[in-house]
Amino acid sequence: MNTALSMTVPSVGRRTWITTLIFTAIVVVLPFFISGYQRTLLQKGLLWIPSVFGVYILYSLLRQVHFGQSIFIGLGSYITAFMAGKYSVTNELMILLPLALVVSIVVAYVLGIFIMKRTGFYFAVMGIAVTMVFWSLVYKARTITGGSDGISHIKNPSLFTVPLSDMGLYYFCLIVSVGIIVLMLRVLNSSFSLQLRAIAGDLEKAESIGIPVKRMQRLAFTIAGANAGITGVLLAFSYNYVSPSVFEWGYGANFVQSAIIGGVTSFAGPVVGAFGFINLEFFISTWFANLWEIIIGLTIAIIVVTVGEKGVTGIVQTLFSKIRCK
Amino acid sequence: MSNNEQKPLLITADKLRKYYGEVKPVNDISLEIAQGQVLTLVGANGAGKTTLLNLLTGLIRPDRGEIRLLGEKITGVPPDQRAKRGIVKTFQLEHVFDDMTVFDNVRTACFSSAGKHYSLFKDIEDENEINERTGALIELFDLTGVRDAFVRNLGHGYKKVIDIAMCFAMKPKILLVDEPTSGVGEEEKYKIMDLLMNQIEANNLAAIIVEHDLHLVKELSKETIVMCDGEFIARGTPDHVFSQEKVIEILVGKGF
Amino acid sequence: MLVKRAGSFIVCLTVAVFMMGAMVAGAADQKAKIPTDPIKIGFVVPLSGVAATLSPNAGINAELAAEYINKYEGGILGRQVKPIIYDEKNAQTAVELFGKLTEDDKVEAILGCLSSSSGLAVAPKVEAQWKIPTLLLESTTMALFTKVIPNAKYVYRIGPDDVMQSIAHVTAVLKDKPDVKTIAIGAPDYEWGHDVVKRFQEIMGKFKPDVKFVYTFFHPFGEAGPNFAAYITNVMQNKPDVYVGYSWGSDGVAWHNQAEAMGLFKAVPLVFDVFSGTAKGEMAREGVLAETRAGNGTFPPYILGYPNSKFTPMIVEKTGVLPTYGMDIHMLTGLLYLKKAYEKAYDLTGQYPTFEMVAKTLDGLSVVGPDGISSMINHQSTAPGMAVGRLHKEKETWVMKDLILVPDYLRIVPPWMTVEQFIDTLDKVQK
Amino acid sequence: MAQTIINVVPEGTPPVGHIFESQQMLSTFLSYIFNALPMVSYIIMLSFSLNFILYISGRVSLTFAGIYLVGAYVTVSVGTYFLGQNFSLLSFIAILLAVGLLGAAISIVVYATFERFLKTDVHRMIATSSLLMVFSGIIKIQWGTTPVTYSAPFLKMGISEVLGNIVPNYYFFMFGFSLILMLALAYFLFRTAWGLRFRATSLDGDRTMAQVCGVNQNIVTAITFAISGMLAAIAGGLYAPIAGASYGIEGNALLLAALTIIVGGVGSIGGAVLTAFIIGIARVITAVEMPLFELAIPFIIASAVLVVRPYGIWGKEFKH
Repeated sequence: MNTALSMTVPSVGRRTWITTLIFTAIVVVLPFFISGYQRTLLQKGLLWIPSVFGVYILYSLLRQVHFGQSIFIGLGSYITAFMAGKYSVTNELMILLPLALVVSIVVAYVLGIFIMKRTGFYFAVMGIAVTMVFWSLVYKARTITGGSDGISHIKNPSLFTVPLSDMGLYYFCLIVSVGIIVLMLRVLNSSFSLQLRAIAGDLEKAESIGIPVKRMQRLAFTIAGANAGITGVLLAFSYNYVSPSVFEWGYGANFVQSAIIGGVTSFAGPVVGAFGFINLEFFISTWFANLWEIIIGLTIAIIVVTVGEKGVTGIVQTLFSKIRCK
Repeated sequence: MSNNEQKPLLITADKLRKYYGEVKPVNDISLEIAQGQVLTLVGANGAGKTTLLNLLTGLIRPDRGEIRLLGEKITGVPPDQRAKRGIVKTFQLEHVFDDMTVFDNVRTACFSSAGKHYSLFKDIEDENEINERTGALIELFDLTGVRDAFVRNLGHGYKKVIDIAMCFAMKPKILLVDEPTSGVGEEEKYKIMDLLMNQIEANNLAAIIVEHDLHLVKELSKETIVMCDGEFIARGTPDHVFSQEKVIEILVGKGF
Repeated sequence: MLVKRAGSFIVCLTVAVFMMGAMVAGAADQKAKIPTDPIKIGFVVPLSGVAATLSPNAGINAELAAEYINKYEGGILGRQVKPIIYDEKNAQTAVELFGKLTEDDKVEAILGCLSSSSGLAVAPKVEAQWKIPTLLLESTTMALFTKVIPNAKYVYRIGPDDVMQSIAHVTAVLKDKPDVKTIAIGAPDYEWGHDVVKRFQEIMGKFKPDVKFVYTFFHPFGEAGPNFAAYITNVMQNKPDVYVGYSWGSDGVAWHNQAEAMGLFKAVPLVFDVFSGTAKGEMAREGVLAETRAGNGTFPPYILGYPNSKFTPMIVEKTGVLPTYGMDIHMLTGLLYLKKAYEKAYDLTGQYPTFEMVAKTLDGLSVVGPDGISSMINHQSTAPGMAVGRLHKEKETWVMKDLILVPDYLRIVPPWMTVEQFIDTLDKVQK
Repeated sequence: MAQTIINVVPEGTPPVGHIFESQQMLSTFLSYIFNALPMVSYIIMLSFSLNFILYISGRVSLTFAGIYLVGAYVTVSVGTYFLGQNFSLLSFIAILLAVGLLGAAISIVVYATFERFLKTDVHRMIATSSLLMVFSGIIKIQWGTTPVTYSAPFLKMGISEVLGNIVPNYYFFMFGFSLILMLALAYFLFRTAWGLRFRATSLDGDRTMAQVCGVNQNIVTAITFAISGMLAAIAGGLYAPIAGASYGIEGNALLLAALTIIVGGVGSIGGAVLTAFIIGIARVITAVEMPLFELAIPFIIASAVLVVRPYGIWGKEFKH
């Protein structure tokens, strides 16, 4: 079989749900055994999962590289910063999350209309271009956004008017990400995903068997954007600070890199990728900071050349199956 | 033409025109097809056959003219909508979803025909109705043996059959078949054609079949249209049409 | 008037110093034992990312600063300094690294953060959560202490503040060109750039209200491969008496090249460059008025006091270049502050100082850093070595001639005044 | 001191005549063009470096940005080492050509050892962009993170005055150099037998057909990559005296080149040149008149073009 080009998404079976359950159990228990900053890292990983899943959907189903996740993370973060920081309107998660969701859905839909006009290289570059437009406007509109200094002193969030402690926020993030993992697993196993794969496989044929190609592409883009919007809100609350750098395309590229490292032929890919990338980033900056670019760059390049989209999870799976055969 | 009066008109095209600069692949063509009417379309390469089919399916927009389906104007309707309303086309070169199994290929079409594009949260395995229908189609088209194989690993003939099966999954009213036998071996050719014609007859479909093999054409249809430079130049029973000198000149060349 | 005020300020300082001396004498009897293991100090410095262009060799220089303290100053309280150096990648990583430094590595103070966003993200968390003495290097403008953490306890900042430097700049410009009528001014387009330009204009207005700012611009900050021709053309068209420029880093190199090629240095009567040097003095131009800041490659290492005479050769030997503006030099200043704070706190209490104690003692300290004497006032270190002079190339190094030193009392906001009040007093200086 | 274009007309100036006014406008307009020249020429070369591979072999390869980075740094180092603060035109051109050869070599080596194992466009895009990080890391280890510069050619070439505008001669040199390279490339593609072979394998032609007709695909691809690498390295070398070489310049180069393809279309030399002018001049005008949009303007132009003409202003649709 021609493995390098195979990007078939496996179906969600019982094993996937059990794995999800085990993962959830681990992240629920883990904070009791680790220090505060490790919990912050864990929380960041959890929060990245929705965004990486957004990239994952576009990559594994539509085969498009989506560098623009930072737009929606930025939107979510800045909405939070304005509402809970600069203008202190509210720090209620139950207001801010839906608000960010609505804003990112609307923006994603509108952007999707024209970004989705082209595919492949052009789609990727357009993602970057639109991201940079947002970045430069946010950066330059100093009086509103605080310019390069960003917005600090974002209040801690409250849930149903109950203020959340750090631990409380961690568990809220946990619930949100696990919820999104479950939701995304369902999406990936629905007829929607089947038809997206058909679109990626052969656009003309898909159209000729009655699949509304444009609308479904836009919907996929919107789902990705909505996921990132949620990430944005919770990241802003986790660090109590936002700066325009969340809008930079390099930041959005991190999610693509995560997806590649994790692998897009397995559902565990985004989760492994998010945690893998964050830990790699963190430990490289503590151990051999000077080699940061070389290590990350070579890792990804080698993964792409050797196993294609399968990533770390693909390598692990192959190893397991080999062991089992023996 | 007597057929048309007995059965209701399915599709009418009125003065369709599509120019690409100097090239005029479709030049003011009018066409009427009734339910259950099977037409074959012949013509030299570049006569505009594929362009005509693409105009009917909506992949290309006409410069002028209009198309009606059951009396309803569908000129500006996008191809996916037309497919749902019953105008379905098979492709000249194989167009199938390489990275999916045969079953998934057909299932995709079944989902689409059922209009389930946006059911985001329902597991595909739980959609019993559609899975049953897919299974039935797979059996109908004799694909049971390769049900779970990846399409990319299958041969030419299989891909053609899968393509046709997907079209039938759409519950078509009219089938536009673009050279179903191109690139397929002699033996498979007849098998595919038989399958296709049986299904068309069984469902009482209208069809336009573009075909190069004149022997096949004679066997297949009661009515043939010859196309040249974007115009219809002859129409009638195959025997009648192919006896015309003009037609022979175009199809076979002046040398003979 | 102001001289009188400044005089009383100095008297207060002296009295305070004497009182502290008395306290030290009283507490000198029963003292706790000092641990002998090395004292860990965390460094969070940019080694990759955009900020890295502004501070080369930050990692090596952090090590060298620690080495200097160990070798020539006898460590902190006799303990050897062991630097733990991490890469400040972005604001989020900086927060995580501060967490690791305090929770895992158990450092006793942290120095670092070059970019404003890291500083702004980290400072509130230090105050609320980690409560560890923190010296931010360069990072952020005064907004940090006025808006973000108004009641700072643990966070200090080493680096020039916009009021001090603007007063020095205005004074220098007026001294060099008393009849100035028109000024063009340019800075990189980020918060600090906007702040300094605003301050300069404000203070110039106080000193000389009839000066007109004919052209003010902000060029993209840290953009790779910048093209400033449009700005330079506009500056020259407006024919200012003085051009004041704040471009630095890679922007600075490009700006100076392009301005020289287009003849700006010849066309404008006086050019005042705040950042006149990089590692090899690529930005320096003959005859241009420049600020010393720290090191900068613009004055020889022997000018300002003894730490510099030893520290600079150490850096040159290891990296081949002079220490650049800001971080490189301020890391040593920061360590000197910490050394003094630890020792003073120990002297005062007799106990091995807690973080709170160290943080408290830091305020009001004065040290002789590699760039001269600086004092910590209101959590902000005074801009040391704030002198302005004309650049002149002597053999291979650039030196400054005709130094204009602005006295401290003229440029340091006394603790009892707000910035606005202080600026209001400035117009009286002229009279 | 130069005559000026005059933004602020002093009070009491007599009303200007009609002819003078139009001359003044012409002069302002020219100043926009002149100030945009360095950016224009560097966009032309970089974008075509990317465009050429995309057009001829249908591959997306972002390695050119890394080669641009190497080109800039090597030119600075070699220039400083051999020429110091002296400058002679011929030796500078020799350095540029040498750097171009180096770029070509790097490009071929990277293609042969790495890029040819990549199978889809998406793979190529991701793998080559992560390769950029490796380039940048290596540069950081060798040259550090502070900007380095070799400005002698830029400073020593002097200035010209055109209609009251001061223009460094180096701008003309840089633009001329890039234009000559593009013309040579166009001549090669459209007037020589080898160019015909290239066009035959390009997106315009038919690769299978070309192979049947005896075009050696390997040689064509190797030369394509060599030319692309050469253009990128020379672009770096030409721009380094103006802006210096600094850590991180490859990102900007990559973005501008990619945007130019979106606006200008695949495989269009004329499109690349015109787009470079549009983007360069738009940057210059917004820098002075509307700073809010200065950074965003290239991206806004690209987005707008994509909405109106999905295949670029001068581009046509290619099926990969």
